Amino acid sequence: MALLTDDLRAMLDDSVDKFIRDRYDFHARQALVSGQTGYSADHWAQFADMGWLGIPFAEQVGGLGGGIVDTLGLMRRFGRGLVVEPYLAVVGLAGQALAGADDGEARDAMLSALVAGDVLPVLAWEETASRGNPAWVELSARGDGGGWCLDGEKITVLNAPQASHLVVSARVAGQAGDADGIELFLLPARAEGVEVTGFPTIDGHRAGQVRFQAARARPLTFDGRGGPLLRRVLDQAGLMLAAEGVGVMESLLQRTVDYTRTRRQFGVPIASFQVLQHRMADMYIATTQAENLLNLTAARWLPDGDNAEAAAALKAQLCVSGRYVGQQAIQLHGGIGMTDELDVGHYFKRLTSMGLLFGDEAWQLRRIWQAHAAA
Amino acid sequence: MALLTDDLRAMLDDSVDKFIRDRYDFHARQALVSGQTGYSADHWAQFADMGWLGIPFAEQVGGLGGGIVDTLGLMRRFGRGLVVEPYLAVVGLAGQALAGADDGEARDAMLSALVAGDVLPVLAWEETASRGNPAWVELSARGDGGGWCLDGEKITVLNAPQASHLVVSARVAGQAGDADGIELFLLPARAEGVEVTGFPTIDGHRAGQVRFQAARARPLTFDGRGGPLLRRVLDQAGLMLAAEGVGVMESLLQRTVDYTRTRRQFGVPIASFQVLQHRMADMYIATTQAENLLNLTAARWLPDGDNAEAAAALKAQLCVSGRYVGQQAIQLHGGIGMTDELDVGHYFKRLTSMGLLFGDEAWQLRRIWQAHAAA
Amino acid sequence: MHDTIADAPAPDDISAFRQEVRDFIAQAADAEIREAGRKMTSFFPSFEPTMRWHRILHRRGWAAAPWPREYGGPGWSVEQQQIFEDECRRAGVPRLLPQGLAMVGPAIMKFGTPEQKQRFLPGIASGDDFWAQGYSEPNAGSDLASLSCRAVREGDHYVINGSKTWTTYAHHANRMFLLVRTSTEGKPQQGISFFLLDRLDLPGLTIRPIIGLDGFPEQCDVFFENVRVPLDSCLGEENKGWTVAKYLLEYERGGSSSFATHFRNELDAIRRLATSSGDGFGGRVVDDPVFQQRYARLLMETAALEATEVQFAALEKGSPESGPMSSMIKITSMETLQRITELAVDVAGTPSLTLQLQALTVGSGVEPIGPEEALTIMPKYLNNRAASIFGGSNEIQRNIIAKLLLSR
Amino acid sequence: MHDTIADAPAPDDISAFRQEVRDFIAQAADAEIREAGRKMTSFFPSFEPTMRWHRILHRRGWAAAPWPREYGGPGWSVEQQQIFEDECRRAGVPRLLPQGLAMVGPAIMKFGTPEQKQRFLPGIASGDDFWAQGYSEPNAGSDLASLSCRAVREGDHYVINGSKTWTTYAHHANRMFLLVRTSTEGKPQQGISFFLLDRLDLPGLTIRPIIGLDGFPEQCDVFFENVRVPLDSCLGEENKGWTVAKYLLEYERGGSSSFATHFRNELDAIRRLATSSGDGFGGRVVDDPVFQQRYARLLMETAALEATEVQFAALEKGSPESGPMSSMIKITSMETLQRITELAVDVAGTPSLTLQLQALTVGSGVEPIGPEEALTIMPKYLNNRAASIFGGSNEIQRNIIAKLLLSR
Repeated sequence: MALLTDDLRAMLDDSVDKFIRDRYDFHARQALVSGQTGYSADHWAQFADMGWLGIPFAEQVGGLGGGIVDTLGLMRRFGRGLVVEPYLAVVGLAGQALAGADDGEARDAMLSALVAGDVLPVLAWEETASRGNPAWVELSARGDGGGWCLDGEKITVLNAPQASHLVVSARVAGQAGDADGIELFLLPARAEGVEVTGFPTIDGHRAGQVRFQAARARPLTFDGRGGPLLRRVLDQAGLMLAAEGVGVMESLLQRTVDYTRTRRQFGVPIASFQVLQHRMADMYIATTQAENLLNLTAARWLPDGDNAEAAAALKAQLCVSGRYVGQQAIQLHGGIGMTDELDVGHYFKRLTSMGLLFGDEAWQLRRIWQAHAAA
Repeated sequence: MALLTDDLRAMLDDSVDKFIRDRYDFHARQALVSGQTGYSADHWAQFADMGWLGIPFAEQVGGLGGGIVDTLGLMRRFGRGLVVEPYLAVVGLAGQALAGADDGEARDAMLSALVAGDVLPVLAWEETASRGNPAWVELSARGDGGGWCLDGEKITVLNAPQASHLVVSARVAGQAGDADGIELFLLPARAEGVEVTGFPTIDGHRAGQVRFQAARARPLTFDGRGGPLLRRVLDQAGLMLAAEGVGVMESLLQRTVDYTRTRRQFGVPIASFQVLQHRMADMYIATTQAENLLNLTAARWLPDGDNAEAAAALKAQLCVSGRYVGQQAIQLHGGIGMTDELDVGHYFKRLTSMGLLFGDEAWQLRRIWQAHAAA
Repeated sequence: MHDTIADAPAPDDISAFRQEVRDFIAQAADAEIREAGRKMTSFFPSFEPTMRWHRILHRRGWAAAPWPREYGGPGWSVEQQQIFEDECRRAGVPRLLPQGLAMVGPAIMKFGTPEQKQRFLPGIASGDDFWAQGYSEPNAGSDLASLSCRAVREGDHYVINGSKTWTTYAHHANRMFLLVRTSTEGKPQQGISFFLLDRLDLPGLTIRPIIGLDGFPEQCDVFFENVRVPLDSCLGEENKGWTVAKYLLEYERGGSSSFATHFRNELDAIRRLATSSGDGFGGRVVDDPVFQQRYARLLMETAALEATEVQFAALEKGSPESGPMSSMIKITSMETLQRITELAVDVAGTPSLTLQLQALTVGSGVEPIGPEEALTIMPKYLNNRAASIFGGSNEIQRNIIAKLLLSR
Repeated sequence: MHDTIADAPAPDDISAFRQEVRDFIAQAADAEIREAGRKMTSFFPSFEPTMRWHRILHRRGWAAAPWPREYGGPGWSVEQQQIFEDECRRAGVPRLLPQGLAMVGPAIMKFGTPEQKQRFLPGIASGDDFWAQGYSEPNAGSDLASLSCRAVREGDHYVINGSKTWTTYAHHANRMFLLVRTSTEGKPQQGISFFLLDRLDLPGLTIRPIIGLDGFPEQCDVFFENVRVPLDSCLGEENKGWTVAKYLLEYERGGSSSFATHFRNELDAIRRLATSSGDGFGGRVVDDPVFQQRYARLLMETAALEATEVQFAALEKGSPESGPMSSMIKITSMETLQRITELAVDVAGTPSLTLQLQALTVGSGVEPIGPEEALTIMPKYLNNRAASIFGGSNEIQRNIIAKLLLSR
């Protein structure tokens, strides 16, 4: 359910459209991708100025007081523009984790700075053996009188090399796999005992492996509330990812339709071949299925409730639709789709990433079954 | 591996071709299907006269001394003709079980009569909870001094209503699921304590449920050799079924190609639509995959060895190819393919049956994995 | 999101309404009617008990649920209609046959003369009449524009020659609507008229049931040999029947019915069967992760379908999305349905191969062989092969989508 | 079944031969050559170490395994060639680049003049020359007959204008074979000539590497601007290049190589990775029945592919089945390969998203981030999207099959 007014959302969407149009053509995007930092600090400051960083946060921290559903218009447009700024990681993942934190002081301080564009916290939750399971936490937090120490490793931490802070899921009790005994912790990304191995990812984003050795951190949650919060945050992030994915898919569909209309083979536009027409019809169907399911899921989203089955279905649909649309966009573009020079391949690679992030198709289907069988 | 000479096999194949051509047009077949017995005793006598019933049996029982691979030419042609005579059940299932029996006397007597066309033994192995697993035997055999008594139930016993004898897998020791403790037994189909509930099947064949209550039966195997024999027999039957399936698929492909060449829509033959052309190309591929795998599997078949992985792969391919070719044949024929009047629907239904008999696709894939992981 | 609900009543009224519907069905639907619901194996339930149920509902005023009050509808809100449909499904009563209520009825409301409305609508609403649909021809399946069944004016009559096929339950019908060629000039779509026949016992009219893959007659061939019908048989103008047919096709394709709800019921039934089915190793099929994945995938497809149905219902009439989305609903719903029936067959295993014409016949009193839940599985699988053929094949639907995509 | 083995040696000789091959590879293939094999992520291994391995094999007389002895082949039986290939795969050395050995080499043997054979074949066999293949053009991908790169006679030279694309490793090549239009009369296939260029450092000839989805340059654009080449550049007759190209296409499409063996190796690697990968619940992916089903399905597809390869190899030349079956091999092998790479990505999970250009570069000495086995998984997935595009797209292959089916 959206919390902001229709007018405000429309205004936000327009401002994002304008930004993409004016500042984010493919070449500008590729310059960011191959640059040192992998994103533009100027852009980020602009995001703050436009209020985008504050969409789903309370007014008391400078936010617009919206919910996660209110970010979907922006995310969809970010998908169309293949935006590489760490919005999903900072606002969607770490930001939402912070917004749900028990430690009100840390929460408000961090979120105020986040909304102002002054900090870039990111979320470190995935581990080598966790696949999609946020409860598979081996990284441990030990209390030693005055504070807490983290030991362990996280992988595929989105935007870790660019982060100012890390929000980390850690086990304070029980064993890996237990739903209980997980809390979230906050620490600066350059704190002692933290080693970030950053790398680019295939989709032009950045991520990192992060090792913690006796790294001192501040608890954000208490009494085992970290685990449920983390699950909620990941479901929300899946919703944002789906919106971005729909933006990617509609771009690919449009580009493919346009390309097949102009590309000629055997003396005719290849769009005149029925097999390719049906392929594009199926791309339309796949895209529209994801879009409609996104809209319905968003409309029925419970800000504080259990969205597990709906979130899993949406993410599974994103995996299925994204794989089909991405692969067929390449196939219908032929060789040119295989090159770094054309945006099509980059859209495809972004969809490929999306398929794996926060649990792949098989993982989501498993969650659907579990939620369904439990109902 | 084939055991008969190429010349003899070619002669047999020719004789089957001639039989189908002269005696087995679609209307003749449908008359048998809707008749009382569901097959033709005259045909069966002819099968005996032509030596077909003896192909995979030793010369000492009147057979031709061939192996199961030598029946494949016949089975393929039976597929083309949609033959409903119980060749697979009698020669392939019960006959092969008898041929592997430890009780030489019963074996030779039954097989001599089988080859002469005087008895119709069939194999009862499947149970309610067994799915594809021949080791899931709950039906029990108890020895009581002079003999053995069977108690339990078998389902989907192919051609049970037409049978003169039943070859039955029964548990003499252990629990359902144990590979050991299974023997095969022989008894007349109308013996006391045997109740056959016969029915037609969707593919124009006949089958039955069989209940055994203190039914006296003669053991065919000893010392736990029944289980391994049964597995071998089912693998062989899968090979025969695949040959029949290839015959069905090539018929459907040919009919579909012919139909789309003559059927017109929007002023042109529907074969001119590229989407249908590709569909037929995929039908060709599916058919040819099954055909080639059948041939390679047959060439490498170990008459007395373990063919489990190869047999499972072939049956899985039959399931996959058969489903695709059958469904697309209906789709490309449109409404007319949905009618009882055209043979296409009957070929489709035969493929549908084949998909389920002796373990479905998921079952075969599980077996492939098991055999592969064990290797 | 657009709001799809008009005139929404208060929540209390809604739950009272639901209870009222539930109570009525509970007392009014007899065993044979429920049996007809249980034994549905295609889109068309058994004729006699279904029409009886239609007449029972009519007496309560509920047969023509989406119809305006002036034509005999109950005047329900969309939400009430949805509740009524939900409760019918829950109770397992057969869906009423659509040819009258959902097809020719709405067409008559839109294109009929006052005289035609008065003459035909009451019998449709009451279930006293049953209408057969005469669209397809032996040589014009998905290509309606090429139909050749023709009507020629001779004095105060038309004389019809030609034939129709895939005419559901024509052997039970007393009325028929059909497309006939009344002119060969202009484009093929022009020169088609939409006829209403008020009787079928006409000289020269022959009906021949067609046996389907499942062994039952459901469709029919209808042959016309110099069949004379009065000049007022046209619905709408002569030679403008294509307009009526297109209106109906849109109606049929998008449908107002919720496939998603239906599919969830079908999936529930599969889950129950999987719960009582052995996996061959002493376990249950329902616990097999491979089964669970296929099942969850179909739940996902159903969720996406529901979302598309909601979106489609919220579209403005004539919105540019309504064309491709209506074709999309036809494609995805029918392909998901086919996959659902495939899964059911795989769960049921070889017992689904048993041909049980008698046990499937409503009122036969014959017990099924094997598990009762498996009885309808194979007929559903077989019959639903037609789901991607009839009503404009899925190939045609993909052509439509592509055409719209490429013309943007 | 036809026997595919000619001149089969005795079993003892065979196992001695296998041992000889194994021993040689063990001592001759250095670490960097093996690294090039391990880090193959497309059909084309890293250029430098692969050519070095080519030259090492040549010194042993084994580089041109299927070639006749007169042109520098070892004179092996089919079985020996198979053993050699098996052992190379087992040892993980890179496959030799096919442009010379398997493409232009055989074409020169078949169509070349004695002078051309003598001039070109030794350098191909030895690995001293590397040939680029100039077929595709920006506006003629799968539609070779429409190519427009043209050569016009001017005195004792041809003058070439136009461009070629998807020219693998042209930036490493010193020679090139290409199709050029030498006449515009007759059908489009007529008027095409097959040229052999013995040097690429010609005025007006520019080579521009194309970065692929995986971030590496493998293909190139090649531009010709008034490039002058001698009149004896034609292989076969002028304007008859289509005959040569068709011969090569058949050669390439059917292939003599066994995809099935390659796929089994890829599947083995996936299984190893699944064995060391957690399933998120403390178990291993390899024990997940859903993984096992996908894997087994690919084993099945691979078995069917092997069967088709065997059948194809046994077909008589010019058999009516060889056309459709060669297209079928292209389609099924490439689609199975794509599914294999998909499964690998799913097993590897998010670590496969890491872009590791340096670690993938042979000889860089840079350690991979994350599990070593996952390093090549994503590049393979990305690069193999081209498997259904290049060499005649799978759509073209299905057109070919359908045409043959419908012409029977």
